[in-house]
Amino acid sequence: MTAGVMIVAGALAGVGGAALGALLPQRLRVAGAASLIWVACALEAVAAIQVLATRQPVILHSAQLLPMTGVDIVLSPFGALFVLLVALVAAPASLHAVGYARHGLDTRTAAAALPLFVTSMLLVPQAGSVATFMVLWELMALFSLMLVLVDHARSEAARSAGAWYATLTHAGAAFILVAFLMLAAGSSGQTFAAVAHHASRLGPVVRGSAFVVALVGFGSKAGMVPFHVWLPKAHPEAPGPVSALMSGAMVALGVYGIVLMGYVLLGGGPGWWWLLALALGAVSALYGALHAASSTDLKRLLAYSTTDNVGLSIMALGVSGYLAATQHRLLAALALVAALVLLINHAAFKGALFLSAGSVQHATGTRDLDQLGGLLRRMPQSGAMFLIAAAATSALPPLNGFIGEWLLFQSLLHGSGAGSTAGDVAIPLAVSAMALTAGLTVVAFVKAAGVGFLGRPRSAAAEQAVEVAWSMRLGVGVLVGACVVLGVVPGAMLPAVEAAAQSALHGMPAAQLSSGLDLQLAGVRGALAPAEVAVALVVAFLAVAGLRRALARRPAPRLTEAWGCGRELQTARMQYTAASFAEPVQRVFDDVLRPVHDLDLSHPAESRYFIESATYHSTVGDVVERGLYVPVIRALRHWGRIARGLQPGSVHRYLGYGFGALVVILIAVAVLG
Amino acid sequence: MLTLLLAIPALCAVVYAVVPWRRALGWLGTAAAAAVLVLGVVVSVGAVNRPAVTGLSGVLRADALSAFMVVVIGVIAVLATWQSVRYLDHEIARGASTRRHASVYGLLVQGFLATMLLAVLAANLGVLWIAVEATTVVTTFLVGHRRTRTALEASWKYIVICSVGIALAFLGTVLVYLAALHSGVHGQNPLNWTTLVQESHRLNPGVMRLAFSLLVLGYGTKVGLAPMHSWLPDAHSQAPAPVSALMSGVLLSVAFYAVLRFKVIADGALGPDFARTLLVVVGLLSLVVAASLLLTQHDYKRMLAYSSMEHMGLIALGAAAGTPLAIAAVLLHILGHGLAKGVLFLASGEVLLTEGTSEIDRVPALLSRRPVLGGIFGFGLLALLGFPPFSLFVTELNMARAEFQVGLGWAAALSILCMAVIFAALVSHGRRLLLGRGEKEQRQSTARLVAIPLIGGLAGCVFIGISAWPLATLLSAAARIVAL
Amino acid sequence: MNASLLAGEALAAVVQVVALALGAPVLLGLMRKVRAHFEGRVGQPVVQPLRDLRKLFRKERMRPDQATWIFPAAPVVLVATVAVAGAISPLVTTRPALGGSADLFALVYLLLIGSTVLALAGMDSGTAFGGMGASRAVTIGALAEPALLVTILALSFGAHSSNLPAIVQATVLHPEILATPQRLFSLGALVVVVVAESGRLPVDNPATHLELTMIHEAMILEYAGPDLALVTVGEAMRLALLLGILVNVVAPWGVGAADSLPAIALGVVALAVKVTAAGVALAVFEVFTAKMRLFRLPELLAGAFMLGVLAVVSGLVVR
Amino acid sequence: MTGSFYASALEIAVSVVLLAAMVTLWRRSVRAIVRSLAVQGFGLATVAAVLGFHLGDPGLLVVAALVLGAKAVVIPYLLTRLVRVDPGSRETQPLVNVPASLVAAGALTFLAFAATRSVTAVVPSIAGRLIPVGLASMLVGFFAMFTRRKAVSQIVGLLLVDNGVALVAFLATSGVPLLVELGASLDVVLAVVVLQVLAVQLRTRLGAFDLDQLTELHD
Repeated sequence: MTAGVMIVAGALAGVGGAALGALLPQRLRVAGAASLIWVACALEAVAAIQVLATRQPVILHSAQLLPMTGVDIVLSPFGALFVLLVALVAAPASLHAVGYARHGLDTRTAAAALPLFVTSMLLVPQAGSVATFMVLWELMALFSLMLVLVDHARSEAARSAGAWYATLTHAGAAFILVAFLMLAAGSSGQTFAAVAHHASRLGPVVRGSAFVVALVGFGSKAGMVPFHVWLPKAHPEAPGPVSALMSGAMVALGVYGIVLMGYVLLGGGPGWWWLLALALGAVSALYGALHAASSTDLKRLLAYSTTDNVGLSIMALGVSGYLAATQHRLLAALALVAALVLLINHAAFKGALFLSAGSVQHATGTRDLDQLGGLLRRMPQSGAMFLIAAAATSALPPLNGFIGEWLLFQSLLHGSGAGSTAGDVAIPLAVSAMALTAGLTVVAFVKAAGVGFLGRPRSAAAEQAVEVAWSMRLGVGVLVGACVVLGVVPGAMLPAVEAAAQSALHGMPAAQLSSGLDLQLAGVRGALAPAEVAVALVVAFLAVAGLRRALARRPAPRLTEAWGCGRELQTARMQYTAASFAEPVQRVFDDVLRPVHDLDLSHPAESRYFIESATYHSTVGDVVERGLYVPVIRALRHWGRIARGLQPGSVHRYLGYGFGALVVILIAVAVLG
Repeated sequence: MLTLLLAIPALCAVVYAVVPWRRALGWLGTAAAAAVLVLGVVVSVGAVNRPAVTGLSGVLRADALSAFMVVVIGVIAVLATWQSVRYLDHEIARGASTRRHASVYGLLVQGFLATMLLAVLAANLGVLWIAVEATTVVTTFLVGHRRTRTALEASWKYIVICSVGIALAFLGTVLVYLAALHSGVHGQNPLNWTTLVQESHRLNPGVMRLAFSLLVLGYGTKVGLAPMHSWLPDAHSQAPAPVSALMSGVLLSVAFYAVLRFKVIADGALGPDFARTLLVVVGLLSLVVAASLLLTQHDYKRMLAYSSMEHMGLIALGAAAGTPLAIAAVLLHILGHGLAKGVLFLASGEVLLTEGTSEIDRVPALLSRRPVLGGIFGFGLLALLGFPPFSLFVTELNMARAEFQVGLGWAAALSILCMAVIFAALVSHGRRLLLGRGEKEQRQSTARLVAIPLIGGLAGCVFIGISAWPLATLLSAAARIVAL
Repeated sequence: MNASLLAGEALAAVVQVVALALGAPVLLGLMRKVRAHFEGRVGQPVVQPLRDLRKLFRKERMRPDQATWIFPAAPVVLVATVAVAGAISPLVTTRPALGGSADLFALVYLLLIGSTVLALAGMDSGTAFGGMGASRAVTIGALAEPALLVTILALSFGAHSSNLPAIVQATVLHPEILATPQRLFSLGALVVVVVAESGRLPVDNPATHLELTMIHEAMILEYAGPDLALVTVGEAMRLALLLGILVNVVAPWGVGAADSLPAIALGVVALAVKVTAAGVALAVFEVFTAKMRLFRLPELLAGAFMLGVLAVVSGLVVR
Repeated sequence: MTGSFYASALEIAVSVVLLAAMVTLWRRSVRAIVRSLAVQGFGLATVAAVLGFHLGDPGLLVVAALVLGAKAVVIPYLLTRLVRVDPGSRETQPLVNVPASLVAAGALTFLAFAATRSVTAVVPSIAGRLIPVGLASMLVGFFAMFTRRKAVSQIVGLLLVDNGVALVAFLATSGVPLLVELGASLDVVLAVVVLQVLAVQLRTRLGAFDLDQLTELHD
C-alpha cells in the first residue's frame, strides 16, 4: 500500500467508525468506533512514518470533492510529525473511551462524533490548500463542540462552555481565514504551495499583518493568552477522553498553524513577529501556571496547565523565529525542535493526565479536588500513573517533560545575545518566566496529586472509589509509558522531529541533536544523557533503599495512627484543602489572580460577640475573561437592545427608511451628474 | 418545455380552484413541485451546452442561470409542499382553517411557484418585473393565511413596503428602457435581456446610474436588503412555515436573480465599480442590521428571518466581487441557503405546531424533549452558521476568497466580523432553544413523515458541500453568464 | 577515553558522594556549634548529628495508617537524587563520572525531585501540618526558581554552556571573570537562592519547635526512625552540595582533574575547607537574623531575581 | 395636432398629475384624497392620450383608455367603497403636519429635477422635459405613505408612486411595451384589491383604519 492509499483508507476508516458509532447498539457503539479509530490512526501513522523516513511529501488532489476548489492533501514531513502526535493521543484516548462510555459517550451523536473528530485532527496537518485546511479545521471544531456538549442536558456549565467554545473557535477560524486570504489574494491558486510562492513577493505590511492575524487565530486554538478563555471552560466539561484529545492533540495543531503561517507560507519574518510570539507565549505560560496553581477543580487545573505548556512551546517557536531572523540558522532549527518536542511531550503527559482525570471522574463522579483524596490506595494503578504523568508535567527528570524544558532553556541560553536589543531584553525575561512557570507547575501538580490522591478521602464518593476498567488503565498506561520512554531515550523521537523541523524550515540546516542515547547540541556546547541520569537514579534509589533495609532493625514499618502533633483523632476535614494549599501562591499573586473572598459569619441570637458558624469561600475567576470578554459581550448586548429600536413595528418608520435611502440615492445621482 | 414548466403549477392551481379540498389533494402540490424539479433538471441538462432555450414565442428563455434557479425553486418547493399537507391537516383539525381556505392555500402556493418560475424564465425584463410584483400579490394572502391579527399586520406591511419597492424597480426598468431606446437599440424588443447585454456599452451612463440604483433599492426590497428589509422579519415570522420556507429559501433569491441580471447590464454600461460599490454598501448594511437585531432576538422565527437577511447580504457582497468564482459561489450559496433555511423554517413550523409559541425562552431543551426535531433544528443551525460539511461553508469561503482577489478584502473582513457577531448571537439563542434538561414525560417523537424531507434537505445541503459534481458544469456555465 | 581515566572519574564520583554523605552531617554539627558559640552556649559536639543518625537508624520504622507507598519512598528518593546530583557536580574534580550527562539545569531539576517527593509525602500523611508544610515549601521553591534559573543563565554566559564542569573549568582557566560585575551579581543571587532552597534562616528556621512557623519541619513531622534519618541526611547533603557548588563557582581552586588519587584527595581537602568556611559564614549570618514572615519572602526572592537579571544584563553588556 | 397645442396640452395634463399629488398632502378628508387620486388618474390617461395622438400610436391610445378605466374609475371606486365603511374618516393628525408636508413636497420636486438631469439630457423632447414631474409625483406619493396614518391614505400614496412611475414611463419612452403595460396595470389593480381586502379585515379586527396600531410585531 502506498502512503497515498493509506491516507485515504485512514480517512475512510474514520468515517466508517462514525457509521459504526451511529448504527451499532448502545453497548457496542464506542468499542466499534474506537476499533476503527485505531485503524485510522495506524494507517495515517504508517503513512506519516513513511514520509518522515523518505522525507518525500505525499501529494493527493481530488477536484470532485469540495466544490470550486477541490481537496488538496499534502503530507510533508512537518505535517507527518503532527499526524503522529495526534495518533499518539488518539489511540489510547479511544481505548480509554471504551471504558468511559457510560458517561455520555455512548449516545449516537457522541459515538459518531468521536471518530470524526480524530479523523479531522489526523487530516488537518495534511491539508495542502487554504480551502482544505479551513474545512478540516472547522470540522475539527464542530465535532469537538459536539463532544463538549455531550453532557448538556445535565450541566449548565457544559452548555455555557459549549457556547464559549463555539464562539471563540469560530472567531479564531475567522482570523485564520482572513490571514490566509490576505496572502492568497493575488496568488495563482489557493494551494499552500502557490500561496507560499506568492507570499514571498508581498510587502512587509501585508506579511506582518497576516502573521499577526494568524497568530491570534491559531493562538486562540492553542489556548494562548488572552485568547484562551474557552479552554478552561471546554476542557473540563468534555468527557475525559475528549479532553485528552483536545488538550493533547487539538491544541498542538494551533502551534502547527503558527509554524505553517510563519515558516511554511511566509518563510520566516522579521524579529518583531517572533518576539511578539515569544512574549505571548511567556505570558500564556505564566498565566496558565498561575491559574493551574490556584485551581481546585482537577480538570480545570489541567486545562490551565495546557495553556502553560503550549505557552512554553510558543516561546520556543518565538525564539526559533527570532534566531532565524538574526541569521542564527542552526540555532533556529534547534529552537524549533525544542518547540516540537515540547508539544509531543505535552501530548503524552497531558493526554495521560486528562485520561486519568476521566478515570477519577468515572470512579468518584466528581472533579472537585476537595471531594477527592486517598485515591492512590483505592485506585493504585490509576493513581500511580497519575503521579508519574504529573511528575512528567512538572519536568522532573528522567521523564519527558524535562527534556522539553531543557531544550527550551538551551534555546533561550544560546538565543540570548543574538544581536538585537529587544531580543537581549526579552530572552532573560523569558527565562525567568519559564522558571517561575516551572515552579508554579510543581505547586499545581503537588496539589493535584497530594490533595486528590494522597491523604484521607474527603468524601464518601472518594472513600468508595474502586479501580477502573482495564481498558481505561491501559489507555493511560500507554501514554505514561510514552512519558517514560521519551524521557529516558529522547533519541527515539529526535530523528522524526528533526526531519519535521527541517521540512518546515526548508533551506535551513538540520539541527543534528542526537547521537545515540545522548543529546548533543550541534554547533554549541550542550549535552544531556538522560538515560545515564535515569540509570544513576535507579541505582542510587536501590542503594539507599538497600542501606535503609540493612540498617533498620525491622524492615517493614509499623502502621500507626498519624501523630499530627499529638492530636487524638485525625479527620479528613483537618487536612489541607486544595484551596488552602494554593493560598500562599494566591496571596503572592493577588494582583494578577484577583480572587474574590467571601466570609460569612453567623452570630447566635444572644450576642454578636460570639460566632456560631463561619464559612469562607474564595473563588478565582479569569481576569482576562472579566476584563476583556465580558465588557465586549456586555457592550454587544447593550447595542442589541438599542438596535431593537430600529424595528419598532411602525410601517411608517419602515417606509421612512426606504424614503431616506431613495432621497440619498437621488442626491448622490444629482451630485455625480 | 418552458411553457410546460409554467403550466404545471398553473394547472395545479386550477385544480385547487375547482375541486373541493380533500386531504389527498394536498399531495398534488408536492407532485407538481416534483415535476417542476424534474423538468428543471432536464432544462439544466439542455442549458449547459447551449446558450439558451426559448419558449412561448420568445417570451420565455432559459439559460444556465435560469435553469439553476428553476432547480432551486423545485427543490425547496418539494420540501415546502410536502410539509404543507401536514400544516393544513393541523389547521383544519384545530378549526383554525376551513376546507375552502385549504383550497385557497393550495391555489396560492401553486400560483406563487408559477410566478417565481415566470420570473426566472422571463426573457423580457418587463415581464420579469411583472412576475416579481405578482409574487407579492400572491404571497400576501399566504402571509396572512392564519388570519390572526399579527398575520394581517405582517401582510399589510409586506404588501405596502414591497409594492413601493417594486414600483422603484419599475422606474428603474423604465429608465433602462429609455436608455436603450435613446442609444439606438431598436432590436425586436429593447427590454430583452440578451439585447440589452449586447448593447450595454452604448447605454447612457448617467441614466444607467440612476436606473441601477433604483433597481438595487427596488428589487433589494424583495431580497430583504437593508434599508428596505423591514417587512421581512414580520412576514417570515407570521407566514405558515411552508410559505416562510418558500419565501426565505427562494423568493429572496429570485429577487436577487433580478439584481444579477441587471448587474450585467450596469457593468457593461458603467464598468464594474459602480455596481460593486452599491452592492457592497447594501450588503454590509444588511449584515450590520441583521447582526444588530439578532443580538437580543427572542423569537426563533424572526431569528431565522434576520439570518436570511444576513445571507442575502453575503450574497450581495459575493455578487459585488462578481468574478466567475464569486458568482458560482453566490449561486451555490443560494441553493445551500435555500435548503438550510427551508428546513429550518419547516422545523420551526413543527415546533410552533407542537409548542404553541415562537418565543425562544418558552421552548427550552428541545434536544432532550424532541431529539429528532431538535437534532434537525440543531444541524440546520450549524448549516446556517457556516460549518462544514454543509455547503454554506464552502460558498462563504469562496465568496470571501473572490472578494479578496478583487480588492474587496476590507469588505470581506468586515463581513466576517459581522458574521462572527451573528455566530455568537445564534449560538446563544440556539443554546437556549436546544440544550438543557427536558422533563422525561415530555419526551415526544417526531412523525417520520415530517422528519424525512427535513433530513433529506439537510443531507442535500451536505452533499453539495462535499461534492457538487452534478452541479459543477451548470454552475460554471451560469457563472459565465453574469460574471464580469 | 582510556580506562584509567574512566576509573578515575568513577572514583571521583564515588568520593564526592561519600564525602557529601559523611561530611554533610558534620557540617550541620559545625554550624550548630558556631551558633551555640555566638549565643554563649557550649553546644553539642560537632559529630552529634552523626550520633543522632546512628540512633535514629536503630529505631523502629513507623508509617501513618492512611499513608501510601509515597511516604516510605520519599526519604529514599530524596537521598538518591541528592547523591546523583552530587555525583555529577564538579565538587572535587571538574570531571566527575557523569559530569557530561547533565548540566546545571538538570542539577536543579534533580534536586527538585527530592523536594517534590517530600512535599507529596507530607500530604500523604493526611494531617493538617503535612499539607501546610508542603504548601509552603513548594511555594517558596516556585518563587526561588526564577532567580535560580536566571542566575544559571548568567553563569552560563561566560562558558557559553550550562554545563557545570564547563563553567567551573572556564573559571579555573580565566579567573579574571570572577571580578566581573556579572559574577558578583550572580553570586549574590545564588546565595539567597541557596539559603531558600536549603531551608535556612531567614527563610525557614530549621530549629523551630513551633508548628505554625514551620515549613520544612512541618512537612516531615510524621517521619520517625530510619526514615527520619534519611530525610535529615538528605537535607544536610543538599545544603552541603549547594554550598559546594557555590564555593566552586566563586573559588574554583583546588578542583582538579580526576586522573590521579592525589588530585582527588587534594580536591576533597580543598572542598572541605571551602565548604566549612561557607558553612561557618552562613551560621554566623543566621545568628544575627530572624526568620522572615512567610509573605515577605517574595520580596527577598524578588531581590535575588533582580540580581540575577542584573547579572545577565551586565553579561550582555560585557560581551 | 399642432406642436404648440400638443405642448400645452401635455404640460397641462402633467401639471394636473402633480397638482393632484400635492392635493393629497393638503386635504384631510380621506374622501377628498381619493377624489384627487381619481383626478390624477384622469390626468395620466390624458397624458397617454395626448402622446398617442401626437405620435399617432394607436397602442398608446389603447393604453390611455386602459389607464382611464383602471386608475380613474376602477381603483377610485374600490377605494370609495372602502371609505364608505368608515365615513367621516379624516387624516386629523398626520405624522408630518400639512404645511411642513407641502414644503417638503416642494423640496422633493427640486430634488426630482436635480436628480433627473442626466435623463432629461438624453430625451431632448418636450415630453422629456417633463420627466422630473413624474419623479416628483412619485416622491410626493412616497412621502404621503410614510406620513399619513389612515390605511386608505397609504394606499393612495402607493398609487401616487405608481402613477408617478407610469408618468415617467409615458413621458420618457412613450410607454413601455404593451405586454408589460398590461401586466403592470393588472398587477397594480390586483394589489389594490388585495390591499382593500386586507384593509377591511384590519378594520374588523382593529375597529379603525389607523396604521399606528399595527405595531404588535416588533423587536
